[in-house]
Amino acid sequence: MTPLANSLSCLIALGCASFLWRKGSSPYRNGALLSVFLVLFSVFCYFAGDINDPTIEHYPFRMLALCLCLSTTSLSLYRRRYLVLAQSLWCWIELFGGISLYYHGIDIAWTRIAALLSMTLCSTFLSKISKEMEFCLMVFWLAVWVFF
Amino acid sequence: MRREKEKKSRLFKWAAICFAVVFSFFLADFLMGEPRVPERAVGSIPFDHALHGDSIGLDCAACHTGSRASANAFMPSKADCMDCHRLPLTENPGIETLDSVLAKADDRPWSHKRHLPDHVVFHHGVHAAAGVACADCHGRGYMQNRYGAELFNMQSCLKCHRGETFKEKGFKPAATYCAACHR
Amino acid sequence: MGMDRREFIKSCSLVAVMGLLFGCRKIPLEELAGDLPSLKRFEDEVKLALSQAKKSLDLVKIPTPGALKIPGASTLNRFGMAIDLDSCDGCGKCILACNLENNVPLVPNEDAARGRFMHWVDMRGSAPFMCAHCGNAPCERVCPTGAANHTPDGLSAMMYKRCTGSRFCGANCPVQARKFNFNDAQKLGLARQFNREVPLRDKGVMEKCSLCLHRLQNDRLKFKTSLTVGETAEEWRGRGVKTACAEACPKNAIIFGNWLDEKSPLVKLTKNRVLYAPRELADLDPSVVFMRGRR
Amino acid sequence: MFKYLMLAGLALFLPGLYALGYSIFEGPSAWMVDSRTFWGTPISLFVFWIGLAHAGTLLSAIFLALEIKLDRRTALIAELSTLVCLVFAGIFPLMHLGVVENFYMVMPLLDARGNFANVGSPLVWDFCCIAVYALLSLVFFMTHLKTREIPALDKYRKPMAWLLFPLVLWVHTVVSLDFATTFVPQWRGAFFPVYFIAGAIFSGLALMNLLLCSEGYRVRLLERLQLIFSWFMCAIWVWDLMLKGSLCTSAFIFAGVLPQFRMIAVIRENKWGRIALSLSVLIGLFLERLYIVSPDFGSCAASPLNWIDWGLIAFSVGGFVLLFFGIRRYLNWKMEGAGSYFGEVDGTDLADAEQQELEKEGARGIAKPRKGFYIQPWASEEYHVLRLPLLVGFAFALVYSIWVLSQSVFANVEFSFANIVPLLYPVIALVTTVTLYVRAYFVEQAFTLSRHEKWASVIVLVLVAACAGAFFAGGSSQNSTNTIDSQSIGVDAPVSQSHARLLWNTRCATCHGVDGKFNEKFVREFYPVPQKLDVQRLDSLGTDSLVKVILNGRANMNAYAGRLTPSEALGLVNYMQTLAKQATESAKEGDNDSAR
Repeated sequence: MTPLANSLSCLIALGCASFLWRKGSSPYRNGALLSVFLVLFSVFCYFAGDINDPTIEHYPFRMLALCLCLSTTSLSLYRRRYLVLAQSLWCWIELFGGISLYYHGIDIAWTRIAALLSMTLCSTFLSKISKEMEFCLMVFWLAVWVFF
Repeated sequence: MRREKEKKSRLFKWAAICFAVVFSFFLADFLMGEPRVPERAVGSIPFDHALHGDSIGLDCAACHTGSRASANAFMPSKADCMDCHRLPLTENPGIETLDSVLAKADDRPWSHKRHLPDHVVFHHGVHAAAGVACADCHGRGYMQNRYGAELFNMQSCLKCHRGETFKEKGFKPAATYCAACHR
Repeated sequence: MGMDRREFIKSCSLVAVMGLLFGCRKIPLEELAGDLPSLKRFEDEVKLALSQAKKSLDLVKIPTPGALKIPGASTLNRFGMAIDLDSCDGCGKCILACNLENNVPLVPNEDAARGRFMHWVDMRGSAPFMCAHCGNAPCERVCPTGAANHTPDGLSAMMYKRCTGSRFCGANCPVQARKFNFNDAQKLGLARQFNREVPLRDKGVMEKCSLCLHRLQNDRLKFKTSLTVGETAEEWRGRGVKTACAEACPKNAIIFGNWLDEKSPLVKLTKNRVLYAPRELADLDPSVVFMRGRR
Repeated sequence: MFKYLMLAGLALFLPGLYALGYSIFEGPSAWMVDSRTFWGTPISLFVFWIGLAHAGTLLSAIFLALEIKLDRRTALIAELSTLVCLVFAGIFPLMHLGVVENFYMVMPLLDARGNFANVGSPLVWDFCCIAVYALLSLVFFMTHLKTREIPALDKYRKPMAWLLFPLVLWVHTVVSLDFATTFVPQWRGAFFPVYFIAGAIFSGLALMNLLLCSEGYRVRLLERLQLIFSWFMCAIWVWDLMLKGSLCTSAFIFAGVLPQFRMIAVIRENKWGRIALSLSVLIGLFLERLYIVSPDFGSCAASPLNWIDWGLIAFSVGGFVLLFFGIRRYLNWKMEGAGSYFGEVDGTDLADAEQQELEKEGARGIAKPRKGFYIQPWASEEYHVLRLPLLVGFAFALVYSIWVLSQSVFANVEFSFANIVPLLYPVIALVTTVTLYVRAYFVEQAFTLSRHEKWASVIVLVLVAACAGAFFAGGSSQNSTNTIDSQSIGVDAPVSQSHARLLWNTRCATCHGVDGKFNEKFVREFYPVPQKLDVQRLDSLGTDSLVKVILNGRANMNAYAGRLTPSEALGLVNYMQTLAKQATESAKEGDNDSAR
């Protein structure tokens, strides 16, 4: 996945994140949106990345996890709980995706997993999420996505 | 008073439980473990290891012809015995009965089932060349004409190969990967 | 028939004893388990396998195999084979030699029809193909009990008594070089111990080319026996050992040797040749490779 | 209603039992096995039932942990279906093994021979994860039952839920890693963990709805989730199609298209309609698992399901129905009086159930945390309960992994942290639970066991110790078939100098001595003196006459023809000459020593 496509994918994830968890949206709407986003990310990966490259296998799901993390900032209720859950979902996909690729000979991105894990643990101590904290979180996630 | 009795009975109860658990572990381990080599009778021809080995000074390889050179240590054939027993050797009366029994014996008087399973490779020559004495593995029992009852399990071989036993003999540590001894 | 109680109990016990005797009498025929298969049946099965061979080989260039990269690997020995595709005409004598040397069993007719043979060597793209003994073997990585393991001198060895038949190694081998004992060959009278050195495998166990491990073992033990008697003080390099298929090949297309020993025929004969390996195994560091054309 | 279902279950179970017996006897050739992956129906059944088992706990534990109010009956059905599914999820991996009696070698514990299971293998992770998971969900279910007698135990239910929540996801991820870590092209996919967990939850929801409908109740939340998950599964299948270019159409129809009919009110409101929807989802997901495990099944009709496969499927379905409704009736009958236990919530929406719960709790004066107020996880009450056991668990896991990686068996196996990570969390969870309940029973006296239960636990402990002993010992393989008697004559091949030397030490040294100057002790006492070996005497006789002497014997020496080959005899003669030369040289040194 070229760096350009990589950064493009996180922009797409950011764009999709704004549609989720709207005020008064029913679980149907959110569920359908998640599925549609997943299909969208798959199509994007199909065209942007080389299908035979092993690291593409769990790329759309990493985009989905990033999208979920970013969408938690627009949540109104239980925001920190779902923030922690979304980040641990992303760690989960990275860790176990990495392990299955490790068995195909591709090294695991330990730095990415370590960064995410540390942010997950730290975000449990957040007392009040202010606007600036929200912005820092989003910057951190995008940085993890693009640089690590 | 009642509290001590009650405390003692509780202690006894716990001791019984721990004993039952440990005992069932070792019982199952004993029942399912690798058995010792079965005891073997002397066979048709009465043979005395102490007489041939210590007093006469014969080397084990003289009769067990494979013990220094090949994988299998083999048992002596009648011809091997007749190499020396072709002449009456001593004055004591026992020699006549021995010679008559030897004459009647068939040409492979001793044979037994190999104790080690087929997938295990054990080469006597290599161990003899490495300086391992026969008594190290077979024990001293054969000197008193008691054969078998050795404990040939994988753990005893591995300990020696890693150099944990017979330290005083200073054996070179040997291979412990599976395909060294298994086929 | 006024039988009183005592007679009744007596006759019941008589019947019970008769039943007991009948049950536990030794069935002499049981051990024989039918007669041993003749040599001809083995040859016919090899011909059938040759006629059914349809898989092809997708070869890609690889560098000459070097020392193993696993911890505790030997720096002196790395055994392997090279198969010369130019001189091999696909006659199949190596398959029969391997089957006889390693007591590879026959398979029942319906398995044979479906091409599910037990042969350790099978024809792919009119060339003999067997386990490549990869240095970084995927089968050994996923074997749950550690039955599939790697020896320090480069053989992917199989401990049949540790195998629990999960068949995961068979699934994970990219080129499917492993065969599974679906049937109890000895009971069905399909196995025959041509070579007493190699034990028969029982049902439910996965088996594969062992690179004639028993020949290497015997040679190593013979060398170590004579070593300490003061003949040659240097290390065992497996010189002079040949696998059954290498011996049987009329055109010497299969060369067995030690990749790390300059004097071994393998290194000498592959010096100016281009080495190939199947595409799926290329980056798993295989030690059984193919040769074609001159550098 | 239960009676008819149990009879149907029995009707399916008995032929299934026969099929199971036949496949254990016959081995892997009995059922449909894929030619590429060597796996077949039992493994797809295993993945199917372990998915259902996980969904049981997923629903009850997760909803409990996230305070989503679920009425007690659904929670109990979930936990019970977990346990029953686990029974079958445990049978299939054992019965599909080629050598079933070696199953214990997969356990990562040391055995008497110093062997150790390969902890880098996904199957070892599987074994441990499922064993720990079965134990923990059993403990969770027992606690759930016992909280009715001893309310104090309720304190332990939520910490257990927080332990089970990651364990469930972990175990099913490990099941998916069985496939994702291999080189099989159809199993390519680092996304398998998410794919399998979504599939497990989807099939679990379908099973829950099915069980609830069969008892005449319905929980709309679960039905809505079922529909949402069908969309999510379709999205995953789209990506799978793009990645591998193939899709299991039958699974897509059953589990992807048919559930959409829930949107039609007629089907949704009719009980049989809801049952049909859930059934189609279950069938679809089983077909999808079958397609994943053995790709041959999907692509060509060459390997259709034979009657043994249908037997195994019938065995698991019939067995589940029989066992589940059997225990259900037993629990109902045993706890007839506990009306409130099975809250009669028939047909009302979940919101009302929640309302009732709130009023009840309001009446009892338990301060329910205000909505939106966030409890710091590290300060939460569950964490206080779990803190010490978790510490013990982590310490134990650390020591365990160091001990494992130091095993001698792994001397030449390459291991990295990634190989052992999947094995760690189940170890932590197991040790944490054990410490939790040991502490609860001994230190905090939170609950007491009746005499009957005490005896039962002691017996179980003894049985476990016996099994551990048997697995440690490992049984002995049968002795060799060939017999050992005397050495027969070897093949007539040229003999090397060292072999001749060994032969001399074996055969000839008894009389002629190791150095050729004859063995005083033996010869003097018993035998006339043999010839001394010196160079002149040997040259005068010539080698072939010496070979004839060896083979045919001489005055006091027996013939060795039957025991030595001519080339061995020739080797001995050459060796004699070297001995003789050495004898003369040492004799010269001896002379000039004495001369000097």
